[in-house]
Amino acid sequence: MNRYFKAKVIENLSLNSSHNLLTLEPLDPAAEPNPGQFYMIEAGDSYDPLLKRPFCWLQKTRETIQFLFRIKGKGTSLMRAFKKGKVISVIGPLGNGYPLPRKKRTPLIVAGGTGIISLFSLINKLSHNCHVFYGARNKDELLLLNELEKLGNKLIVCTNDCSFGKEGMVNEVLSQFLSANESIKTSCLIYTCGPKPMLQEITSIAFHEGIRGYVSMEENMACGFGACQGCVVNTISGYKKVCKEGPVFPIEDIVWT
Amino acid sequence: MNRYFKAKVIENLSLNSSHNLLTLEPLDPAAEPNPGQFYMIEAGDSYDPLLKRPFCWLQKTRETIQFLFRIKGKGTSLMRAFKKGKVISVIGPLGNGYPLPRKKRTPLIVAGGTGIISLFSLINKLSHNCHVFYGARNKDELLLLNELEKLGNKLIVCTNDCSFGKEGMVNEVLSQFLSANESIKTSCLIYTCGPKPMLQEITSIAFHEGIRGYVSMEENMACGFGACQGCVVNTISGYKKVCKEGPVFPIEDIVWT
Amino acid sequence: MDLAVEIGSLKLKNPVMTASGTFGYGEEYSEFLDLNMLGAVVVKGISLKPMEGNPPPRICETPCGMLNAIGLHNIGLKRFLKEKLPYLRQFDTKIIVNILGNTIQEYVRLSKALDDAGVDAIELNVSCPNVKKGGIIFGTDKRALSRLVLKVKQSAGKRVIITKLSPNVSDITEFAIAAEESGSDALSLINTLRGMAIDIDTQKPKLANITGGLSGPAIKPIAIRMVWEASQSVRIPVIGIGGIINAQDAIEFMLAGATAIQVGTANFINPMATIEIIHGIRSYSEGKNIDNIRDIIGRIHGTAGHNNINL
Amino acid sequence: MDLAVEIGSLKLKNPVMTASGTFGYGEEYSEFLDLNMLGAVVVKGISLKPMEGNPPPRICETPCGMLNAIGLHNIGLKRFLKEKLPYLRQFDTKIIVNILGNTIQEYVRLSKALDDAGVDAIELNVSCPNVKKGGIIFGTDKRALSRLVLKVKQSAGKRVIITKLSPNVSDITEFAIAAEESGSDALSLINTLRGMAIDIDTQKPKLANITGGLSGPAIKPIAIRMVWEASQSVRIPVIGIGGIINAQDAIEFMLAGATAIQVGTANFINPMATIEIIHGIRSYSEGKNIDNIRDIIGRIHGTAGHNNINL
Ligand SMILES: Cc1cc2nc3c(=O)[nH]c(=O)nc-3n(C[C@H](O)[C@H](O)[C@H](O)COP(=O)(O)OP(=O)(O)OC[C@H]3O[C@@H](n4cnc5c(N)ncnc54)[C@H](O)[C@@H]3O)c2cc1C
Ligand SMILES: Cc1cc2nc3c(=O)[nH]c(=O)nc-3n(C[C@H](O)[C@H](O)[C@H](O)COP(=O)(O)OP(=O)(O)OC[C@H]3O[C@@H](n4cnc5c(N)ncnc54)[C@H](O)[C@@H]3O)c2cc1C
Ligand SMILES: Cc1cc2nc3c(=O)[nH]c(=O)nc-3n(C[C@H](O)[C@H](O)[C@H](O)COP(=O)(O)O)c2cc1C
Ligand SMILES: Cc1cc2nc3c(=O)[nH]c(=O)nc-3n(C[C@H](O)[C@H](O)[C@H](O)COP(=O)(O)O)c2cc1C
Ligand code: FES
Ligand code: FES
Repeated sequence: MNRYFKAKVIENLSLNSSHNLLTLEPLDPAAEPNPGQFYMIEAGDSYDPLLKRPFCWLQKTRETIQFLFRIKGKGTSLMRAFKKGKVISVIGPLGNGYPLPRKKRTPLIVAGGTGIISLFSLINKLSHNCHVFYGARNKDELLLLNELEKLGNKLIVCTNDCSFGKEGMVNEVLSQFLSANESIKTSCLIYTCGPKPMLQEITSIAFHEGIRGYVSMEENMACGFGACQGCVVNTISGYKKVCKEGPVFPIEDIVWT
Repeated sequence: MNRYFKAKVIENLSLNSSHNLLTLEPLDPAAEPNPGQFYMIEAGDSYDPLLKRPFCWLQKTRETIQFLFRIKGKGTSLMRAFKKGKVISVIGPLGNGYPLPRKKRTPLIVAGGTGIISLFSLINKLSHNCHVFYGARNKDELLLLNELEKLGNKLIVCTNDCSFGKEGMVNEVLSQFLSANESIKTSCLIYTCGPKPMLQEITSIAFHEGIRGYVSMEENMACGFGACQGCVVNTISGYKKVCKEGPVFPIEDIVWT
Repeated sequence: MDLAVEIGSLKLKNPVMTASGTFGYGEEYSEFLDLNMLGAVVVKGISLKPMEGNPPPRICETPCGMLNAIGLHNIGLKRFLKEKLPYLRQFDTKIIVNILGNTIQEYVRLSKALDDAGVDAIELNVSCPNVKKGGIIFGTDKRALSRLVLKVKQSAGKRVIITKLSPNVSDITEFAIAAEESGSDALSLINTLRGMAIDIDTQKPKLANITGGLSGPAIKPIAIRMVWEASQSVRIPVIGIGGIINAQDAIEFMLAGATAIQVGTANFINPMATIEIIHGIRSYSEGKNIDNIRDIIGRIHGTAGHNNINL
Repeated sequence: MDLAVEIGSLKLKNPVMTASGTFGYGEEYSEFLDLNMLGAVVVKGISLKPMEGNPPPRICETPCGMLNAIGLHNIGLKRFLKEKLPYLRQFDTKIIVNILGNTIQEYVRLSKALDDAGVDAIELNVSCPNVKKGGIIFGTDKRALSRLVLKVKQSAGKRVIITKLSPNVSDITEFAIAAEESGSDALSLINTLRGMAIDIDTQKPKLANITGGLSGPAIKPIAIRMVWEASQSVRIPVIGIGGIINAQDAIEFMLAGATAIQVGTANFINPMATIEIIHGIRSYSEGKNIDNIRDIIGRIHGTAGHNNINL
């Protein structure tokens, strides 16, 4: 199957001033994605912006793929203006995605900010068999709350400014949880995605507590399918491509700088 | 008054596969244009395409300015996708426009292809006091036929393939008319706009028949208001800027190459 | 918020100027903006005698840029002094005159006359790619450039002399250093890059002159790199030019090492671009708690120890 | 409709190749297109030893272009021959290996090994702007370039040798002539232009390497001009590269004088770009009643009498 395909915009819903929910209908047969995989999406009608943008899939039906994106710069601003019926080109699913845990492991899902988008498809798949820790700067930045609650997981939400849920950073909340649940440490597995400083904190928690886990990384991308070598991160075994060997890496493999 | 203004798309009607009627509402006070003047219109949302595109105005109400454009390349293809409500930046009215004839002169309006768009506002102003010669490649390329008929001028339409009106080129039709109406030659004035080869033919007719007139020229433009020196045409008194000293020139002034 | 910067002895109220050839003689923009607000106006390149320029088509669009082969169409020194300078003098802004000649002698005569006329600074265009026997040799020949700058400085020494460098070279720092050592008070860069476009339908070049100068956002990364290299290799101020459309672009140049910037092609698309850039620089500084815009010049982080002079 | 072209003794079924560093080792694209359809595959630059490349971020977007500072991250000669070449050999297309070294000796050893391995042609990357002690000196020093080409030709003389020129020079024709006179069978141009971008929010360069190579549509006008100049100054075939996204761009290069073309950055945006370009060239030729694509090479009208060699 050719992962380069055309897709039609079915809906492009503005969730709030900085986030949109985009529903695409692939016009060519499209492969089934795994949780944590992503797509490269064409953002404009000209050579500016030139490159496609990487986005994780949120939900998939037989007919459509759904994305949730944050309006950040040039590309996503143009994407916000996508109208129903527009046809764009897309590449995907790309990358490795999250490996599913073995039966006995309890997944601890730790999401910071838009990191929740990447992890949502995983949570969805794992169903209520996991603990979800989700932090954002403030209430307005919290995404997918209703959906997460519906999934019926153990959900702990926190905001830096205490405008919703617990106060504090998601790494602090995770630490507290682990202190209170010593026994879980030997049987849990971390899945995390979010801003770099947070990921570093989670990594060091994982290291100190002896917990294994997976982290989904972000890097600037030109191709998304391993051809340009542009998207590397440093790992204990050298530079690895986020788009192909990642975006998900064993948490202990990343060399943070 | 500042001729750089923002305008909102009120309507963008597809007339046929290659022409759109665009209605803009200026959001800042906009000056009244003269027949034959033009506007520079922003075509895209990014730096590609970079430059604004020049278009003559077609009709003006107190609230709106209307344009008729042909889909040609990058910019006009993007303009075709303009949706209602979109806000773009515009500069105009620009250029000199057609000087109105003195009372006793009978205007002969000679339009080839999209040249009719430039001349339409003039015909509208002159009302039924003129002869209109309008040629196009074929019936499908004829624009504004109903409107022209409504204006009640002496209208002669021709198509190269004889799919509508007379057969032949508009310069041939003009020649025939002049042969049949010898007396008009001393009291008429030509206004013409269209493809270069046609304009050259009209110029040579005017020269041989001793008729004076005006021609509206096209050149690539960067600014539209006299700053870049990019848009010159060669005239008997040297290079002149189409955007400022034109687009309308005395027909006898142009040096054709 | 202090936006003032200095180009040699020239004090500008803010770092935003217009780039030569894109702002006419100032008049063309007076309906769109208040010229008093600009740091400086740099006028279209002036030669001793009026020049007709190249035949049309003279411009064409390219991806995120444009090619021009105006061919230095200008009204000549005499008419400039008589018809255009008095107009510009009304405004509280600095007047910088961009000049070009075929010989050192021509540059010298132009500089003397402009010095006498009391313009604020003279910018030497040594890099226009569109004229066959034009200044181009000075732009790509270090020794010719040195001689030119030296002679101009000798004859119009009171005036601030800005040397505008050509980007069509392997190593911009050699030219930057040559101009500095010959006494140039400042550098401006970049002029346009030589380019070409062909209409595949007619199979003809899109410009009558065949090649032209590439400007616009497309060239910004090259300009930023050259400004960074040049500003690190000389002590005189560097004026950044190339693809500046908005305040973000202007700040990028200042971080790279530019003391001031010139806005070119952007003026065509948005005749109020310069004013919006001035406002945008102010907001940026306020947002970052910068009291003095001079504090950001060359303050790019994370480049310590990098030897930018070697390729 | 005959699309075949010749690069020295190398016969290509059509003029469309992939540009080095943008097509991996071919495999990465096999799900998107049939490699058998391509004129040639040019693989990522190979060095004697594997190279780690530069730290991230390695790429960033610019207006109509991108900067890259991959730093020639590659698996090295040995693994290439063992792991990648056999895969490519399955296809009915030509295999061109782009190589780079720090010394002439390294280029010679690479060429010998690749000659022995029977690749179809060797492309000398003398212009990568991202490696400190890399091939760059050869790209901007005529004499060094001549020596390099001469030595490589002597040691791998059977193979078609293509010299890939750097655009970061004042006069491309000098380098074109130097390569031809030293025995190069063909030229390819352009490699990327050196550029830089700064994040004004963090005030850091957008690339860890500070500068990188600019590619994409932004550079096309410069590339077209250089291909036109180079092709008029030498007799050997010129391969056009730089911002080719679609068939129109490819044809523009051929009209300017390119015998074949390479598609680079476009592969990232549209992995089927090369195939669409082949189809587009065919339609264009049919529309213009051109029986043989070779008939359009350098057939730009209206340039007679123009002396393109002088700046
Ligand atoms: C594997 C992966 C999955 C992602 N999934 C999502 C998602 O589901 N929802 C979402 O909102 N965002 C996601 N992102 C981030 C998203 O790709 C960027 O926010 C987006 O590319 C910004 O584009 P822009 O043009 O608006 O910003 P600009 O800053 O104008 O972009 C300039 C360039 O930088 C790149 N860039 C900017 N930010 C990032 C970033 N964080 N990661 C990678 N490249 C970046 C752009 O792609 C572009 O090439 C993901 C990133 C990666 C790597
Ligand atoms: C004074 C004037 C008035 C005009 N009025 C009208 C009008 O009312 N309706 C209409 O349909 N067309 C009009 N045109 C032509 C119109 O400007 C072009 O068709 C349009 O610019 C094409 O843009 P594009 O991006 O689609 O084409 P592209 O070919 O992609 O454009 C590339 C570049 O060439 C320029 N260009 C291409 N064709 C022309 C042309 N014929 N004249 C000037 N520049 C050109 C573009 O502006 C752009 O800068 C007018 C032109 C001029 C000079
Ligand atoms: C139409 C046009 C005319 C120009 N004329 C001159 C000139 O007379 N003298 C000069 O030094 N530079 C001239 N330039 C170069 C600009 O001053 C500037 O260096 C270049 O365009 C890059 O900046 P930009 O990308 O902001 O346009 C001209 C540029 C354009 C586009
Ligand atoms: C990510 C990337 C990697 C590249 N790697 C190489 C390389 O290894 N060797 C080389 O000669 N050129 C390399 N190039 C240059 C391209 O082959 C080509 O010359 C350049 O990108 C211009 O063409 P384009 O605009 O079509 O991309 C690379 C370019 C890019 C974008
Ligand atoms: S984005 Fe190109 S290799 Fe990962
Ligand atoms: S378009 Fe700039 S002077 Fe006419």
